[in-house]
Amino acid sequence: MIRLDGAGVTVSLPASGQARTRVLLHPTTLELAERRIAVIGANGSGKSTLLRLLNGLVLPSVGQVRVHGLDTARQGREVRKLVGFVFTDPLAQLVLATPADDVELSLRPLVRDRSERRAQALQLLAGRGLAHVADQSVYDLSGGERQLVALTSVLAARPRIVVADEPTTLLDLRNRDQVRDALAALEQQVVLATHDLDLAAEADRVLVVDGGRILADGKPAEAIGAYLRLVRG
Amino acid sequence: MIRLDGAGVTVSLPASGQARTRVLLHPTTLELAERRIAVIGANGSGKSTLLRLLNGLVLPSVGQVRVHGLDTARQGREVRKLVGFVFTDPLAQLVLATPADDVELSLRPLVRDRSERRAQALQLLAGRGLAHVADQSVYDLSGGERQLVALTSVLAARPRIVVADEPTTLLDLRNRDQVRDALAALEQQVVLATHDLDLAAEADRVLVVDGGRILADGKPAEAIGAYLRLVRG
Amino acid sequence: MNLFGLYVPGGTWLHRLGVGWKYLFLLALTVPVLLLALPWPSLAALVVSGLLLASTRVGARLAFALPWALWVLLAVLAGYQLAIERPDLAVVVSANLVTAIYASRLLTLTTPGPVLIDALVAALRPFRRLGVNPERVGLAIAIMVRSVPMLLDTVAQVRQAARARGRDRNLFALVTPVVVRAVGQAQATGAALAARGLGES
Amino acid sequence: MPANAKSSSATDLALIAVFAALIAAFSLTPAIPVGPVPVTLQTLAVVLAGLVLGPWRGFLATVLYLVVGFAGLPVFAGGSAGLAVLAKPSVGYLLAFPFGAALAGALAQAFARWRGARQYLGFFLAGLAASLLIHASGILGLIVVLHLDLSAAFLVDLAFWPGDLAKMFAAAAVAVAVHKAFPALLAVRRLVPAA
Ligand SMILES: Nc1ncnc2c1ncn2[C@@H]1O[C@H](COP(=O)(O)OP(=O)(O)OP(=O)(O)O)[C@@H](O)[C@H]1O
Ligand SMILES: Nc1ncnc2c1ncn2[C@@H]1O[C@H](COP(=O)(O)OP(=O)(O)OP(=O)(O)O)[C@@H](O)[C@H]1O
Ligand SMILES: O=C(O)CCCC[C@@H]1SC[C@@H]2NC(=O)N[C@@H]21
Ligand SMILES: [Mg+2]
Ligand SMILES: [Mg+2]
Repeated sequence: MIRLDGAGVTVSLPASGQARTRVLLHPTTLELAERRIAVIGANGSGKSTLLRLLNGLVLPSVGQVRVHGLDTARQGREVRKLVGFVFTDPLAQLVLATPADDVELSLRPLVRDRSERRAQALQLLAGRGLAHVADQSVYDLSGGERQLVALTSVLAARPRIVVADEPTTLLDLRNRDQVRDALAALEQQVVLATHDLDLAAEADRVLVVDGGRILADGKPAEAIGAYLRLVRG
Repeated sequence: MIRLDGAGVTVSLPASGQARTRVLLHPTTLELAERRIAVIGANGSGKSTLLRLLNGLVLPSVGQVRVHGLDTARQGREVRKLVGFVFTDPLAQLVLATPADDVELSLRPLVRDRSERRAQALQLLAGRGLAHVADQSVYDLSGGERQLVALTSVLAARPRIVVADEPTTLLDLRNRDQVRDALAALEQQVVLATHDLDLAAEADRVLVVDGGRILADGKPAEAIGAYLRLVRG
Repeated sequence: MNLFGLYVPGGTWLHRLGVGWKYLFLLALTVPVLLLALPWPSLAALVVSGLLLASTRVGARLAFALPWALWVLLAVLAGYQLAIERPDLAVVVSANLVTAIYASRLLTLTTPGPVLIDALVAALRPFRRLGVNPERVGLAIAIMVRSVPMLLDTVAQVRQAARARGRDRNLFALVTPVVVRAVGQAQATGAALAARGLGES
Repeated sequence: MPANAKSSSATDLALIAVFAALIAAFSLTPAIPVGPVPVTLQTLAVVLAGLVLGPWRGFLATVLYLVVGFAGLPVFAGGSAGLAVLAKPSVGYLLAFPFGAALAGALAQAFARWRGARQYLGFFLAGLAASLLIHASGILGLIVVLHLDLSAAFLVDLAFWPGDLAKMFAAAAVAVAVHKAFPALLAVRRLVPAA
């Protein structure tokens, strides 16, 4: 359960140098309870900003964001334990050089013992059919494998909510299907931003963002229709 | 007019350290004369490798690549003047920090006078609706704007062939349409790699690459059909 | 380029010796002779480091070969000291220089990179009271080690992009995008760390 | 990432680690062994760490680089490593790197508000000051390790000046471009309003 409330959550960039104050998200009130939520919208509309609010990577300038009752501004660390975040570019997300090391890194706060940690990491990778690449450099993986490793690392920390920012761009059809299936199989609540309308159509609820405002919000068919009218006139 | 000939062009990575020799492109003979050519295929199939052959960023291990009669191995610099290359990741391609600076850089060999160069750069950017971001950091642009800036920079050098590696990933529908229209409006020959089958369908000729081999080559409908059969079984 | 590429696997006693002991050897071989500046101790240290290095059985070339430039350097330095009539210093300076190189090889040829890093992080523990957080330092080192090949990759990409545009002879045009991308990459990594609840103090 | 994103200590950690890697990469690239101490791009990277990250993070990035090298990873010029570099002629230069980065960073922060040519000049002077510090310490190291007298050490050091001057011109230009791309890097940190 995620709530954006207070007088409405606003994100603005403070004026700096010559640049004037800029509003990235206009006052917004939201309650996100559905299991599968998709966010769509144009480039620069504010999708990533909205997603980053959900785990406190972006803080509201006005209002509050609460995740399972925790305030992202004051309890950021706790919130980030609840919320797993999958970035667009898996190479930016994978902090260490091999899948095994990276998954282990996620397990550090949970599993004290080193060899136990290693064993669990390998097991999690094996669970996604990635055992054979566990000790390979992430640079030598295919796009789909990288994306799956990133997802495995995020899930290793046992989050209760998974937020994913365009997790299927750069992928070919087969890899896209694979990541999509992996996301669909999760029991956790999933919030994702995407340009892939087929992926959005599978959600329980779709938000359309435009110019930092929620332009439409509802069942996939209506919301996607609103987006198409917006873009193609 | 581009030709891959000799006994067939092959690209292989030499054995290094523990790694053994690896063939990225198996012997291939091709003549590319159509105005719009699309290359499709799975992640890691060899699309980028094929494209990079066309301007000598990758050199054949066997055989020759000729662009308008120039040998990419021996006349690399001249070839690269003829062939403009748009990379997938615009941030890798944009050399300087702002769009105006970057487009100016492309104009340097063509326009001597500094203020004249600046004026032309701004004009080119304005022509693509980018005047308002001309002096902004490329890091503060949205994905679509970045891609358009990269395209503008490449075209500023007035190439005779434009090669583009997945120029529409990361883009929303509107920006995708915009980049697509921009590419379609070019008088130059265009060779592009893409995962976007709608984009590929608009080409005059489609090549399907798989495991470093040309698996299919022909009219869009047949070639795309072959690709779908390959991926989805 | 592999930061861990120096290690030569083996089973000799030096391979098995704890990292802490190897550091002690290293310091004992190099620092006293530097301070003493006497020919005989310097020569003795050189011989001892040579013998120790031989006992690692990593192969004579890897163990003892010196770059040609170093030979030139040794000749010039020795020549200078002889010219100012200090033959003792000629011996001391040359011997110490070679000892320093051999002593560091003792460590790097016989110890895998990850072991070196673990030892370093362990050695930082006593500094906790001074505000040093060994866990964070360990994480920083891991990111650094991973970033070196990434940066070299960026350098290669940037050079390609510059070549594609025919502007590959300008140092500024090559270094700028590397540094800009390094900062962008670091910010992305920072966000990824924070998102995973790591690296925050 | 918007500028009011939590500029977290995780990002500082990553910036420090990546710049330590940058110094390592530039130490390894072209090491031209002239004289007792090699010509490298190290000073370019060290000064950039200061100019780009500011004094504190620049200092830490350089310290991290040194510590990793002392521990035995081959990150020093020519791929050498280990505490034994303390006995090498380049020790004076090496030990001064963190202070050079800090000095360059402190001055750069003062000049960061300037724009255009003035900023460039300020960054160049900051780099020059850092170079002076590094070279002074380097001369000291040559005297101690090689038993050179002051004038001989000075002559050895002089050989690096043309190259290092060129590197400082480049460093200033690069830093100006980087701050254009990331205007918030050297800004004095403000607390993000929590509500
Ligand atoms: N660091 C920054 N400085 C200034 N503006 C920024 C910064 N980061 C993002 N913005 C701006 O905030 C707005 C929203 O960006 P956001 O990344 O949320 O868009 P998005 O919907 O995710 O777009 P995309 O589909 O391209 O990923 C854009 O106008 C963008 O230019
Ligand atoms: N410099 C290199 N060193 C080693 N392997 C490489 C190198 N460049 C490419 N490869 C390998 O060559 C194969 C083809 O790569 P290429 O980049 O051409 O694929 P692609 O079809 O463009 O894939 P994608 O859709 O993911 O962009 C891949 O297996 C890749 O890992
Ligand atoms: O051994 C090392 O890693 C340190 C080498 C120090 C090289 C110094 S730094 C200042 C001067 N300028 C150079 O190009 N080289 C020296
Ligand atoms: Mg986004
Ligand atoms: Mg590719």
